[in-house]
Amino acid sequence: MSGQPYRLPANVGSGTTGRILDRSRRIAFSFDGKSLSGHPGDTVASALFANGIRLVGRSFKYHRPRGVIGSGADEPNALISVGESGRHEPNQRATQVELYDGLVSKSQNNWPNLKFDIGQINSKFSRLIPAGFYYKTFMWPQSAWMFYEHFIRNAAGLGTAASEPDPDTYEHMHATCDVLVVGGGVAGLAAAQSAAAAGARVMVVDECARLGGLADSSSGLIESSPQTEWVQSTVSTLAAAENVHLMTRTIAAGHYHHNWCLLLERVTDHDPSLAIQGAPRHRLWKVRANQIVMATGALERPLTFANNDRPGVLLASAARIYVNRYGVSPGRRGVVFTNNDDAYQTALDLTRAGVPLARVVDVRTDPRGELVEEARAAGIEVVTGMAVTNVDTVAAGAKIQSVKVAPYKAGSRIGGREERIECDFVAVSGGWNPAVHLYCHTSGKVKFDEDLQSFKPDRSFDQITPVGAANGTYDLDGLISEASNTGAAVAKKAVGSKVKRSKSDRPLASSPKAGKLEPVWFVPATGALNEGNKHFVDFQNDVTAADLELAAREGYRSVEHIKRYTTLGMATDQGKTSNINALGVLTGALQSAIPQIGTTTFRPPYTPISFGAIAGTNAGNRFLVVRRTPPYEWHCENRADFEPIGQWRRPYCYPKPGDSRHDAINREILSVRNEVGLLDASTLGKIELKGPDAAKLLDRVYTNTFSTLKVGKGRYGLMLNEEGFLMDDGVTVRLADDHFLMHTTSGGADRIAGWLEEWLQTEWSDLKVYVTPVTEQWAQFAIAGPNARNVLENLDGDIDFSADSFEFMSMKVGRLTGYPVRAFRISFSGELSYEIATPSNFGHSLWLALLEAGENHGIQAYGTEALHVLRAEKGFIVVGDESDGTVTPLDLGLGWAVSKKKDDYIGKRSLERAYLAAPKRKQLVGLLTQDPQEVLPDGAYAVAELKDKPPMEMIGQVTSAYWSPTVGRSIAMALIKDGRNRLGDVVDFPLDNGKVVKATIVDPVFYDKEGAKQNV
Amino acid sequence: MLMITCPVCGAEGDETDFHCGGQAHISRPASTDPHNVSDDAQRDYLYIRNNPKGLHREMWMCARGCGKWFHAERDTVTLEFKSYYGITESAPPSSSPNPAASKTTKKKSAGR
Amino acid sequence: MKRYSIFSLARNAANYHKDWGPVWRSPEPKAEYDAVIVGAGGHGLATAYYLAKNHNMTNIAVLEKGWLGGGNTGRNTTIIRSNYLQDESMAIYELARSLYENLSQELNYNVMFSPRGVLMLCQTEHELRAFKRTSHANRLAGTEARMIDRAEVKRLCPIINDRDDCRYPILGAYYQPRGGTARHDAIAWGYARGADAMGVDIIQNCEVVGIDQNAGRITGVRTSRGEIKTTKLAVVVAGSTTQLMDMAGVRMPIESVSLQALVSEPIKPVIDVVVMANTVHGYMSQSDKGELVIGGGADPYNNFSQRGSFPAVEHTVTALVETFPIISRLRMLRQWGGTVDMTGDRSPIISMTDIGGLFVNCGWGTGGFKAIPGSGWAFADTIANDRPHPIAAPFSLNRYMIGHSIDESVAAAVAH
Amino acid sequence: MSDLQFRSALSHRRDEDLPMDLCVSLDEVSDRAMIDLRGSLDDPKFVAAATAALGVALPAQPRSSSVKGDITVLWMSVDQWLVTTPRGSEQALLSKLVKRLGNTFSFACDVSDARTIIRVSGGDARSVLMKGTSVDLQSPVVKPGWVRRLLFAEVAAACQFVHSDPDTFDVYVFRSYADYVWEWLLAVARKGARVQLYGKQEPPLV
Repeated sequence: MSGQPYRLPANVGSGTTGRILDRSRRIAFSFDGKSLSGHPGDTVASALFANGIRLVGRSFKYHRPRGVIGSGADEPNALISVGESGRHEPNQRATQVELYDGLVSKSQNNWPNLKFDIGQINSKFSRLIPAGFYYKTFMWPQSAWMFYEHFIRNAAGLGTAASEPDPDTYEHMHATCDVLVVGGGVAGLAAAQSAAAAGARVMVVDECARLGGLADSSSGLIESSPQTEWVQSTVSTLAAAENVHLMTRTIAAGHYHHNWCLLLERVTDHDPSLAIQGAPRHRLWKVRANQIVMATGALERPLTFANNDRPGVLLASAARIYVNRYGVSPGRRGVVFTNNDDAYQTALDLTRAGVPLARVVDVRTDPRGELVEEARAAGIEVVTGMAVTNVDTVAAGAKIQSVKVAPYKAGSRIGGREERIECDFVAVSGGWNPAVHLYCHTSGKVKFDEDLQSFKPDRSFDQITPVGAANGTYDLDGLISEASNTGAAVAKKAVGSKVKRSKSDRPLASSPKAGKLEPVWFVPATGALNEGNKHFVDFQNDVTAADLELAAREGYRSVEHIKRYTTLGMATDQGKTSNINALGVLTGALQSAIPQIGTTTFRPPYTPISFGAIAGTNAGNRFLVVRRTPPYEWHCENRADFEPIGQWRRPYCYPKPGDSRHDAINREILSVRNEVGLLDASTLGKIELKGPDAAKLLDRVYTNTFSTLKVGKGRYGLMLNEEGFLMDDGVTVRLADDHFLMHTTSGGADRIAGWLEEWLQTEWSDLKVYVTPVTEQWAQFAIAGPNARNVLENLDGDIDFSADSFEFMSMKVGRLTGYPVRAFRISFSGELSYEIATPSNFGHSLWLALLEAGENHGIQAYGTEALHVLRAEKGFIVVGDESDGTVTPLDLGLGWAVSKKKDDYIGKRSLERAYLAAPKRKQLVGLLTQDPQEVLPDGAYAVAELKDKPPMEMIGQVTSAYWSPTVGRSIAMALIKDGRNRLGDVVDFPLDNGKVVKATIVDPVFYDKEGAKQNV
Repeated sequence: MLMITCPVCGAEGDETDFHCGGQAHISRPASTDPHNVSDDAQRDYLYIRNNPKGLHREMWMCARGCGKWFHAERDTVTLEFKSYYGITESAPPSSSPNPAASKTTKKKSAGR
Repeated sequence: MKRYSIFSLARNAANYHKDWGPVWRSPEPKAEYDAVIVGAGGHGLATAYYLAKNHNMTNIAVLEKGWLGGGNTGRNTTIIRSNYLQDESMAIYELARSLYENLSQELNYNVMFSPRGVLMLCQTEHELRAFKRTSHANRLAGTEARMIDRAEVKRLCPIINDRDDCRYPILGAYYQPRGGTARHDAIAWGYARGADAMGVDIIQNCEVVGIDQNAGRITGVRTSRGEIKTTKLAVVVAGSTTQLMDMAGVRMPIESVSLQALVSEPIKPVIDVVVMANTVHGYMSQSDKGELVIGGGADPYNNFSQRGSFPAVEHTVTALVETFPIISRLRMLRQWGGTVDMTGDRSPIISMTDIGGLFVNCGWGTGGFKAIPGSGWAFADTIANDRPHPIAAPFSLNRYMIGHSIDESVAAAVAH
Repeated sequence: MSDLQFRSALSHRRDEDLPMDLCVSLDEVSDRAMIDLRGSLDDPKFVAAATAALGVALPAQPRSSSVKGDITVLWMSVDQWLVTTPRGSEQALLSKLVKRLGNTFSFACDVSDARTIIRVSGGDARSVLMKGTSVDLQSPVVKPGWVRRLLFAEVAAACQFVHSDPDTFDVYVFRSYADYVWEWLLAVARKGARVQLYGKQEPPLV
């Protein structure tokens, strides 16, 4: 046992010492750089105990030395960081971290080291820093808060974040079950067994690596055998069943509305080597459960006495779990301090394992339960009507030397003779709190139970059924009966099973009869004053009984105020050990009973869950969907500089080697103006509408009229929302009398299709129109420039592209170099221009064919930025640039596209509202800067009158501004108040560098006003 | 997480499979009388909402199933769905509407 | 009111802090007040404070159904900024932000206003253009904020993912250096203490069950603790606005939805600034306690449950793991929901009504906390003078009639 | 047609070696053409015309499909079906449909290139797909012929259970999303990440 001085021999006493330990193997690990060893089965906490390490961390505020208190999820003190570099993870509960070979762990919140932490100085000044002290100070001088705060921030926090990105993966999993059993202890297994027998699909989850809960550390027999034997056989039966799924290392993190549960499965934390085979570190389960059985057990409460936070004070249940399960002794000599019978189990187990016990100190004057009698019979010294009042320590508070014990009477000061008992650990029990967290996440209400002196589910909430200790049922036979009946009943609810049950379908159990608990919320220290002795309630956040009393005294009387003022229950353990004790302390301070004080709301998750798991598979290159157009690989191969547009990635421009973005854009623009360019416009929204009322629908969704459009022709349309603001635009083509093809903006494709469906289904269900989005069916390319026709005519095909045959704003269907195409003669650049659509799987090939055909005509691919400049030169708007959701078509000078004849279209009535119909609104104009080289910044504002400094009245803003290589100067479009009446005026744009750009208001068409270029 | 069953196609799913379209039975004045819509009526149509604490009639769409819209009655406090009915059906009489909202608890489109 | 200072703290330490008295009284409601404010959240308490301080109205009461500061004031992610696009929004949020600057001194209660800087990332060309526009507008309105490039973003926030090859590379950010955070509970507590000291009755656990009016004017309220007469009634009850205004027969352009938020476990400082990433939908800052404070989206349906739900949280956390890769192994400690009132244009309502003496302040949606001082200031002035304060005027109910929406979502998908 | 260069959505990944440690097999099915068919089951003329043109009845039951010869008809909505047919035969079938449907209120639209089909096959196919969708693929209703539109990996998709032994699903995704979904499947389908939900299992430790 060398190196593990506190390891107990195997199978002492009742034969369970170190039950789960594989003593044949040793595991090496480190803590704060020190090499240590443990065994498979150990947690870091049990291994540290075995190695005699009691000081494991420093508290949040006072930096007091702290040791392990618990054995599971409720641990407030033993927070460590585990792993290195990208795998470094802070704030892990040592009680739940399973040991693996090479595990590196470190203590937290101390500097330079755990033993000589400089932060301990806070403890010396603790009187100056009671609850809420920061609200009262650090206010002078006014500018200094950031200075103080810097130090406060550095002192706060617990562990540190990783320095590198996380190399591990995560994933999600969905599941549906009839019955979800949360908790794999005796109650959970009994419920699962009867639910499965009734034919339900059952999932059982437990946060531990093993099932069985406290079966190995509780008294009582099932079918006359130790509980673990029944657990073993039940688990085997359930594992063999087709309709059962058992999960360990999985917490039920949250319960949400409609019985939707979030589970976190820790897949590789206990064995990181699994990741090499592709296992995710964590798997987040989203479970739809028809019924939930909550068998989450109970959490033991500590007792509130002076210096109850010293390393060596631990929960009574934890003490026996360390002995029974891990074969380690919590110390050399202990005292058990209790107000209930359960802690006697600890006294018995410790004594059986040969751990010396000085005394059981029981506040009750006449405890009479069966375990008490058993302990007395075993020769354990029990003192009654007494309490542990204080703890004496050495090693700067890190090691217990003795405790003080004195006669205790609730509500009065400690009097009488005080005794010192030498010991180095104290196992405490203040009773048990049902773990109702999950029950409360959604809407479950709890009620106060006088016997338990705690809250338990009030059962009025039918989505989750609590059983066993979680329901306040502790007697073993009653617990099994309740769980077993519940399992069958909820299975019946879920699957309507008709399986008959009899009483003999459940195992019979027996357990010692327990005596009554006596509530103890505060044990005063001896002497004249309690002051100066800290009685901790919330260990992790260093909230003492005095802090709670101070909050109450200052008028923070609502339990939520007290919680927020003192930070009670807001630490990483979310108050699992502190909530009820705090309410108990407040009964004195507020002079009211616990049920009247009430409890705070439990929030998900039950224990913290990793952000990585929440993100799941959607990380790195799978973070968000990327949509690719058919010639995507060509764009990549040709050095496209992509930009994200919605979910799409589109080429912004195609820089050649040595090109800047600016060079590339200018080259692309000029190639369109002078020769020919090719644009991948596949992202353009395409929606087909068919049916006898298709034209009628279009007349209602567009501001202009489509019923008059001739077959084979297209028309530009504007779509408003019901508030009258411009929402989308595009060219719609009539394919047949009852058949149209609508083009939308790239970003609007899905939205507009959904919008049309909504109107058709919810408002105009009498209209006969089918709407089919076909964006993805077609690759679509714009071929624009004086040579566009030549390029197309270079290719074999049956479409006549000549000016006479193929008019502007018309479309033809045919073949081009063999590919089936829809050709549209439309122009967004003002040049001679066609858009060619072909089924997407031919898109890449047609793209290549067009480039090849255009090679001798100087063809170049152009990107979205050239597209934007080209259209701006022509004064064409882009929805989202010139409009921003507050702009009407009239503001944009598009009144010609707004019908005055139609009775109704979407947005028509809203356009008549006073503010929208007002004169002198901001109107779209062009701007020419006085210095032609000066390009106005995007979004720059014009002012009514220049002043030395702000504020200045703003009269409008630049919506688009570019260097136009075509006209050889800067151009801009802007929305300016009453702009159309101000043509020729010069307006001022004060910039952030102090410069003022002067620009003349002009018509927004900068190039080829007559439209000669596109009509050739 | 809301669990929803589409009354049109029977698909069951959670709220990520459906789309909430907000309050149901809002009448669109322009659809019925385009020449005579007051500013008040247009404001009510665009902005005024029932927003009850309790039973609420809504439009939902089976976004990942059949793509159809339907009506639902849902409690906005417990979030329970109380009933589903067709998108062209008027509100079921079984449940009591929010009294303050009675003037707009009409079908979204008159004449259906 | 006992003044707070390091000296008073030291003096009280000597006696183990036994001499501190209550920060506010727990008065019984009087039969009549000059004005009654319903709702003791930040906005209601600030309104009371400024009514007393700026307008000398001290015979007033604030009625609260539960406990003061228990609604969205205590549930939000504490971000303070004023870099809004529309003139009207800029004005009220900048008034609020500037009042925050010395609120601790004014209230003699440390509200921990911490102007650590707010960064709004630009992750698409469109977003970049939109924020450039906002920056020009803010500068000319006198709000201090500026565009910064990726290198400066990285300098201000070293944990940010600044790779070129990620899904939405950072193109820059819009940076408001004097934006930041404050301690949310302290805002409510500080205003409550200040108002109480001037004689305002803050009456907790007092639910309004009816509103009385006569001839088109307010005459009083009925409460769970009896009838109270008043001629001025101000409703400031985010999450219950519709219900309260229904009592007066005023229908509101409001829908209540649940906004989701969460915090991580506390860690040592990793991020000094507030970062908002609107393209991917997430924002994050770190509290003085060390928790990463994260805002999620709102659930897309009416919801009064005040409970956490998961889809919005998942969406946000996924975005933030991408934006700040080192948080992957940190953990969500706690999530919750708050009921927020959303208006048709997502901007607030500070308004008189058709009923004489009835005032309403609501509809702050996801952005109410940052506005508290400005909202209280302008609303108090409106109540005291029976006419809209110039900053409140654009936020009147009448704007829905004439179509004068104040829509902040127009330029970019700006989350609050 | 034969000399036209056809490139399916995932053709650029065809030459890639799949990782050896996948627990399912993944393939692109690119030889199916598709027609989106709209019409009302309440209109006997439409039903008769569609049935005659397709040679198989339209599946009226939600989430079902019908097959005859080369033609499969997937239920998409109460008034919408996705007809799949071997590539090359779609124009003839479409013409037949259009002719038969005549002036009934209906719409048949060639959408052959709008989607691609990813075939996921193997004993773990259900659980691999359930990593990306909340639909319960282990429900007994998921039998051969079962079809459902769903959200998979945050992408709108349709899923058809083709046959069991081994379990084989066809996942229909819009073309532009195909590469993303493929990547996503590669990430969750590794053997080390296998999930066995329900069924006999190794008993956990006690």
